[in-house]
Parts: sequence; structure tokens; C-alpha cells
Amino acid sequence: MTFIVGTRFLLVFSLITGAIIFWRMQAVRTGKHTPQIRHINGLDAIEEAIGRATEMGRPVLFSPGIAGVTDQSAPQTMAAMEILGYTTELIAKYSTELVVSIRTPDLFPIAQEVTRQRFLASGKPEMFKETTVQFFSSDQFAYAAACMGFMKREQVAANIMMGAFWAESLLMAEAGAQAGAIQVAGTANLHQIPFFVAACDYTLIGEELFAGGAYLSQDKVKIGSIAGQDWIKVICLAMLLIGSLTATFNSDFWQHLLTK
Amino acid sequence: MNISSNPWVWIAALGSIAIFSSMFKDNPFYRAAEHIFVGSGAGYALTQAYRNITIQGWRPMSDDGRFILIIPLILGVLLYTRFFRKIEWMSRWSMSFLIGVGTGIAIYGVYNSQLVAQLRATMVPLFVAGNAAATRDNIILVFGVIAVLLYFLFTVQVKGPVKHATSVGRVLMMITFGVSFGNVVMGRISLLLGVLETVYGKWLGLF
Amino acid sequence: MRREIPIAITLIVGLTMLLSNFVDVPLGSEYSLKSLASELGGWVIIISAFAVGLASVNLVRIHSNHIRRRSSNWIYSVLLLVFLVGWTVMGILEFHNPESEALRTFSQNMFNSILSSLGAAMFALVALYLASAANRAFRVRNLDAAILLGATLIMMLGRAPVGALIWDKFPVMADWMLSVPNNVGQRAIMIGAAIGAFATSLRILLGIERGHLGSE
Amino acid sequence: MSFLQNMDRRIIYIFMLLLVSIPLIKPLGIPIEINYMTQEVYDMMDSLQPGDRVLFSINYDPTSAPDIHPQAVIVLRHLMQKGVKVAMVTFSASGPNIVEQLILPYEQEGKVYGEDFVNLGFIAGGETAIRNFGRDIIGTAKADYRGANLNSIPMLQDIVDARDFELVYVFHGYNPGVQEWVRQVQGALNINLVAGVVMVSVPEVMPFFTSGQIAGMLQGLRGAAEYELLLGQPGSAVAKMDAQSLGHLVIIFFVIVGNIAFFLEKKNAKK
Repeated sequence: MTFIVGTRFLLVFSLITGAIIFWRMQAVRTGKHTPQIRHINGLDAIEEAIGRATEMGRPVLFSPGIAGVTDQSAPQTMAAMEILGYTTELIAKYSTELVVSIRTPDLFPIAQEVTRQRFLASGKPEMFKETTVQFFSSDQFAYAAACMGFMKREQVAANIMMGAFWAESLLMAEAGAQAGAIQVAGTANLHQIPFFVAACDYTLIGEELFAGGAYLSQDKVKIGSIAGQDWIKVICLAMLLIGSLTATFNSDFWQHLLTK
Repeated sequence: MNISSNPWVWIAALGSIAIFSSMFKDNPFYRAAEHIFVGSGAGYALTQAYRNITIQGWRPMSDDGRFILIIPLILGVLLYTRFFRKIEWMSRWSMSFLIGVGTGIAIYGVYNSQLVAQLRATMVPLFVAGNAAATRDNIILVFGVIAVLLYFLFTVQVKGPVKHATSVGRVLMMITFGVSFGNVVMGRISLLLGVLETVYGKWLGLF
Repeated sequence: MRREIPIAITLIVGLTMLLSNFVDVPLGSEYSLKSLASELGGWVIIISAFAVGLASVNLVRIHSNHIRRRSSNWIYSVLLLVFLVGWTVMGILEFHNPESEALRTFSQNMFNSILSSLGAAMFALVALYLASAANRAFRVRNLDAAILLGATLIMMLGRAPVGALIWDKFPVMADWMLSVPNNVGQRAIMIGAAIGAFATSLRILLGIERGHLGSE
Repeated sequence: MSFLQNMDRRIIYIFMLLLVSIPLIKPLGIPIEINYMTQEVYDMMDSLQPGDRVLFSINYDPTSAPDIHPQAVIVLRHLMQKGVKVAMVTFSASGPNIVEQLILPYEQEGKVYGEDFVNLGFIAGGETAIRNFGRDIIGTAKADYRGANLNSIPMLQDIVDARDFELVYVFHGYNPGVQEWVRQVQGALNINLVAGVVMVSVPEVMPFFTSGQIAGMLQGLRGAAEYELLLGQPGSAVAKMDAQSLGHLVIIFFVIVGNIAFFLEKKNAKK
């Protein structure tokens, strides 16, 4: 067994942070710790948006981003799937129409599975239809064109965009605004956050997208995982401070440690 | 004026105009372009998929005897069990394979390029002798990153000075968003000019 | 079992991919951990290719239903299906006749004047949407909006040649904002998001998050 | 006032389209300030000697081309005028066509394919491909785009890896691009790397420039315009800069209009 040079710090760091998350999940699960998650506006807005769609009798469009489940953006897509699960429950509760637009074919069966199961769990399996999850196109801009056309023609009342987005973000958000939809968006793709902030009613920024599933489900284990994430952030802050201070005194020990 | 006689230029120009027409009103011209676009995209993807299955899966197996490739081929076929109620659970094997690869790649990828690399780049000296500007910038960088990170604490009730720090963090995020927005404008106008060049230049021959 | 097998597959495959970045272990005569990981990565291409077919069945079914029911706008569904089938046939013919110059030129022209130029036109729309989004969103309602607006304006004036005519400090300010405050926000959001992505992946790997695996 | 408050977006679009179109057809000549980074890249190119060899890595496709292609055009013209030899490779599937487009005018003018320039074609595999290509150029590319064996190409004689070029110029539209070249090749072989970057990616690439891993950087269409001016041959990029200026002013104008409307509305509400 050979360790690959340059990744040893990362290995140790992954193990430690993984253990921290596990530890916090256990603590919350067994009731030793009951953390409160701070308010996240964008997530509360999803119910408002679906409620409005029900009143207006118009559909809700959910776009889980244009990334798949097999690359570096997979966690964003999967976080979107968690939020989709919650959205589906609300849709079932209000009996509104939901359309999930898919760009990456890999994601198609997964999104079907998530929505079907949640409709079933909510006691309304008949609400899952062939049109609930629709493959729009695997071409980035053809997908955007199809979403925009759908929003305008169906006059969607709510447009929920969660996941990894690229240049199509503003196209879709502006088309939604033009259709008069309430828009809730969330992405960890930095370069696209400004457009969502400008064009949508609510935007989940970076890590808020990943906290969404836990926040919405109030599942104890997942909340424990969020508490663990806070611990990791504090560790990063400490590393940053120590690293900068040692750098101030001409020592690059810390920077080097990170590349071991 | 010297209108192009190349039919492909006509298709490209008319298609672009159809797409542009959507910003004024949903119209049949745009709908046609949209549906052609979606159909073409899907057809192209199917072609690529056929190519990939043949080149990466079938030929290496049948021609070079790499029989291990039967596994992904079977996993691929299993996806289609979704059409049969009784055995559709088998399609989850393929899905969980894909998700396994994705999460495995992502954990290393995001930690390496987004966390460790960024932490390292932010470990800068808080005092640069004889360079007041660099000292200022470095202090903004280190304490700014800390302030924004504090904003992302979800389960800790922030009070006192930390609360102020999170407000500063929010302000810094807004500046970042503004900068990104303003910076993108030029690149996007370039793309608009590119399309206008096709329409005015290549198609209408205005210049 | 129906639930455990998928979770086990995710865990084993995920760990293989993850650990191969850190260590290399010989596995039998043919494989090492690293080569196994790259083999699995190659399989993804094959399985994903099958998923394209699955997703396309959905597209075809939805649009054939439109046509069969003669729902409004069914004619566009015809257009979509014609192009879908046309491209597929053309692509497969081209693949099996690599020596045909005519086929290659035709498919390249189709690609350039349909897929490429429609994509470019969509992309170019972003410039116009930036204008309408800015008009609607950048109103000084509160401090946040004011800061967002200020940063955007300085940046735009620093980039466009006309900005330097108005005030020659704009380009300098824009460069500074890009390299200092912009970096602050970018890095911190990236670090936070990385931690979130890590935790999400971990939950999936350990089978804690399994909404995507459906019911029993 | 509610007219201004809820300004019909279509008015904005018409204004924008009209105002960027006018200077395209008839340029206004707004002066362009030369950024120091452009000057550095220009000087670097200008100091090359006839017979020197440069590698272009074309990492963009037709969709992102309008912001970056003009750079490739003008830098190539400069190098051709100086008698520098240019090999071009691409890691984007539609790249080989772009390369053919770039070299076509010089081929018609009488320069010789294989001696003055060569199209090494598309190499699949993203980051891994860049890594392999940087270390073993002939072995990775094998044949050029027109099917010739690389050993038979005169200008590639005794080329082994990326270090054998005077410099490598990466035209970056999207990834894989500059970051991959820096990570996989520059870091390991310490090559002389210059980056031409679409405007949108400038913030991501900037850190490599400040750290010195990239010797020079040219920014989007504006960088191309400045380069055209430095070379004394203003072309399409310079012409488009006026349209850029007007486009920016239109957006700023409508932001101001939006705010005026907003404040008047607020004032009315108070009364």
C-alpha cells in the first residue's frame, strides 16, 4: 500500500471531519444535543410559492440544475433531490401540479424515484404521472429554451431552481420573472449566485443549499450533520488564523502542511 | 448589401432571430425553433450515446475480449427495468452505482480544490514590511473570509461582536455578487455582438 | 435486501473512487486501486449512455401523446420528433460510414447551423436579460441592494472603455475590487459550500440519505 | 410614474439591440486605454524571433468564441508577420474547425502548412489529455488533423514536450483550460505559459497570474482590442469596443431610471 504524496493532509482532514459529522449526528440522534437551525428565508418561501400556485391553479416547475450525479457537482444535485422530496410532499398536500425538468439523463430515473416515493408516502400515489418528471434536453441551452418556453406557455406560478447552474441561470430566472412566477433558487456555483440574487425572490447561497434537506425535513440525524458542519467551519477558521499569523512571522509551515 | 447565398447561413441566421423574438413575445417562430432545438439536442445526445456504448463498451468486449465490460452493459440495460413494475427495483442498482462514483469523486474534488486550496491561498501575512497597500489587502482578505464564514454558521446563536462580524460578512458577499455581475456584462455583450455579426455580416452582408 | 444492495453498491463504489485518490493498493494481478477506480469511471460513460435512451423514451412518449390527443400546439411536437429521429439516423449512419465525406460535411453543417447557432443565440440573450434584470433588481431598497448596485456600477465602468473617459480611476478600482473584496466572498462561500458538499456526500455514502432509492 | 416603475422590458431590449448595432456598422472611436497586462503579453510576443515555435491550445467552442476568438486571430497575425511558427492543438471537440478557420487566410496567402503552422487536432480526455500531451506531444497527438504522421511535419522536428516551445498560449473559453494547464503542465515542467481568457473567467484565473504561474494574461474581447491597437492594426475587436461601451451605458441608464422611478414612487406614497 502506497500513500500518494500531496494528499496525505487531505486524507487525515477527511477522516477527522467525517468523524466530527458522525459524532454530532450521534449526539443529536440520542438527544444529547438539540441544536436549533437558524432561519433560512429561501426555504420557507417554497411553501408560500406552492400555496400561491394552488390558489392560481397553475403548475410549479422544479429544475434540479444541469449537472448530473457522476461529477464534482453531484452533491449539489443530490441536495436538490432532498429539496425536491420536500417540495413533492407539499405538492401532495396542496394537490397542485408539479413538473420536474431534467437535463442530465442520469438524473431522470432518480428524480422519478424521489417524486414517486414522496407522493406514495403522502398517500397520493395517483399524483405521480408520466409528465411529473420530464426530460427536456441534454443540451444546455436547448434545456434552457425548453424551460423558458414551458414557463411562458404554462404561466407557471412558482419556479424552483436548486442545484448546479451555469450560464442558463439568468435566462431561466428572467423567463420566470416575466411569467410572473414566485422564484426560489439555490446554487453553490458562485458565479451564478449574483444572477439569482438579482432575478429571484429568494436565493439560497452556497452552503445553504446543502443545509436545505436537513432544515426542511427536521430529521434529527441530518440536523446533527449540520451541527457537525459548523464544527468544521470553526476548525477552518482556526487554521486560517494560525496560518496567517505564522505567515506573518515568515513561517510557511502551515501552508506546507496542507500540501503534504 | 450582399445577402448570403449559403443555405446554412440562412438557417443559422433565421434560427438566431427566432430565438431572439422570444424576448418580445412567445410566438410560433420561437416555438418552432425551440422544438427543433430540443429535438436536435436529444437526437445528437442519442447518437453520442450510441457511439459511447459501441466504442467504450461493446467493441472492447467483443473484439478485445475485455469481458469485465459486461458489468456496465448489464447495469445500463437494468435501467430499463423501470418499465416493468415487478422488477423495476433492479434499476436502483445502476442508479446507486452512478451515485457512488459521483459522491466518491466529489468528496475529494471539493475538499481539494475548494477547501484546502482556498484555505492555503488565504493564509497570507497580516503585515507586509514597507507595503501598506498589501498589508491592508491581506488584512481585508483574512478577516473578510472569517466574517463570511461566520455568516454560514447554522446551529450557533451568534451574539455580540460575532453578530457584527456576520453583518460585515453579508456586506462582503453583496460586494462579491456586484463585482461578478458587473464583470460578466462585458463577456455577455461580446456574445451578443457575435450573433449580431452573423446576422448583419454573414447573412445580410452589411459589413 | 432490495434496499440494502443499492446502499452497499453506493458505499463500495464510492469508497473505491474516494480512496484511490489517497492510496494505491495492488488488487490481484490485473488491477490496483487506482486502475480499478479509473475502470469504474469509464463504466459511468457506458451506463449514462443507456440513461440517455431511457430519458429519450420519456420525451418521445410525452410528445407522441400530444400528437395523438391533438392537444394545442401538437404540430410543434411533430417537428420535435422529426428532428429527434432525423439526427439519430444521421448520426448512426455517419458513425458506421466514416469514409463518407458527404455525410460528414452534412452533419457538420447541421451541427454548426442548428445546435451551435441556436445555442449561441440563447447564450447571447443573456446580455439582454442582464439589462432587464438590472433594471428591475438594482433598486436602492436597503443597504444590501445599495452595496450590490454600487459594486456592479463601479465594475461595469471599470471594464467598458467609456468608463475611463468618465473617471480615469474606474479601471483601477475595478481591478482592486476584483482581486480583493471579490476574492474574500468567493473563497469563503467556496469553503462553506465544500463543507456542505462533503457532509451531503458522506450522508449518501453511508446510506443515511436515501430518498433517491425509493420505497421498499 | 408607474410606467417607469414597471418599465416594459421590451423597451430595454429594443434600446440595447439598437445601440449596440449602430457602432457595429459605424464605429464611434471611443478611445481605449491599454491595460498593463495586454502590454506585457504584446511585448512578450514581440520579442520572439523568426523561426521560434509557439503552441496554441484552443480551449473554446463556437458558443464562447465571440469573446475569445478575436484574440487568437490577432495574436496569430502578429506571430505570422514575425515569422514565428505556430502549432495548434485543441481540447474542445469543435476546436479543429476553429483551427482550420484560423490558418486558412495564411494558407491562401502562401504560408506553408507543416512549416509555418500545423493543426494537431482534438485530443479527448480533458485534464488527463492535457497532462499527457504536455509531457509527450508526439506520442499523445500521434497524427495531425489532416492525417499526417507527426514525425513527417517539419516544424515539429525535435519537439518532445511542452518545454520545447518558446511559449504556450492557452485560449480559455471554459474548462478544461488554463487551470488544467497550470496544474498538470506548468507546475511540473515550468513552461512559459500565457493565457487568453474569456471575461467571465478572469476572476478564476487571476490568482494564477498574481502568483506568477501564468506569465501573461489577455482579457476577453477587450484584450483583443487593445492588442489590435498595439499592433497598429485595429480590426473587429476594436470596432466592437464602441458597442461594448454603449451596451454598458444602456444597462447603467436603465438602472438609474429604475431607481428614479422607485424614489418618486416612495415620495408619492409618503404624501
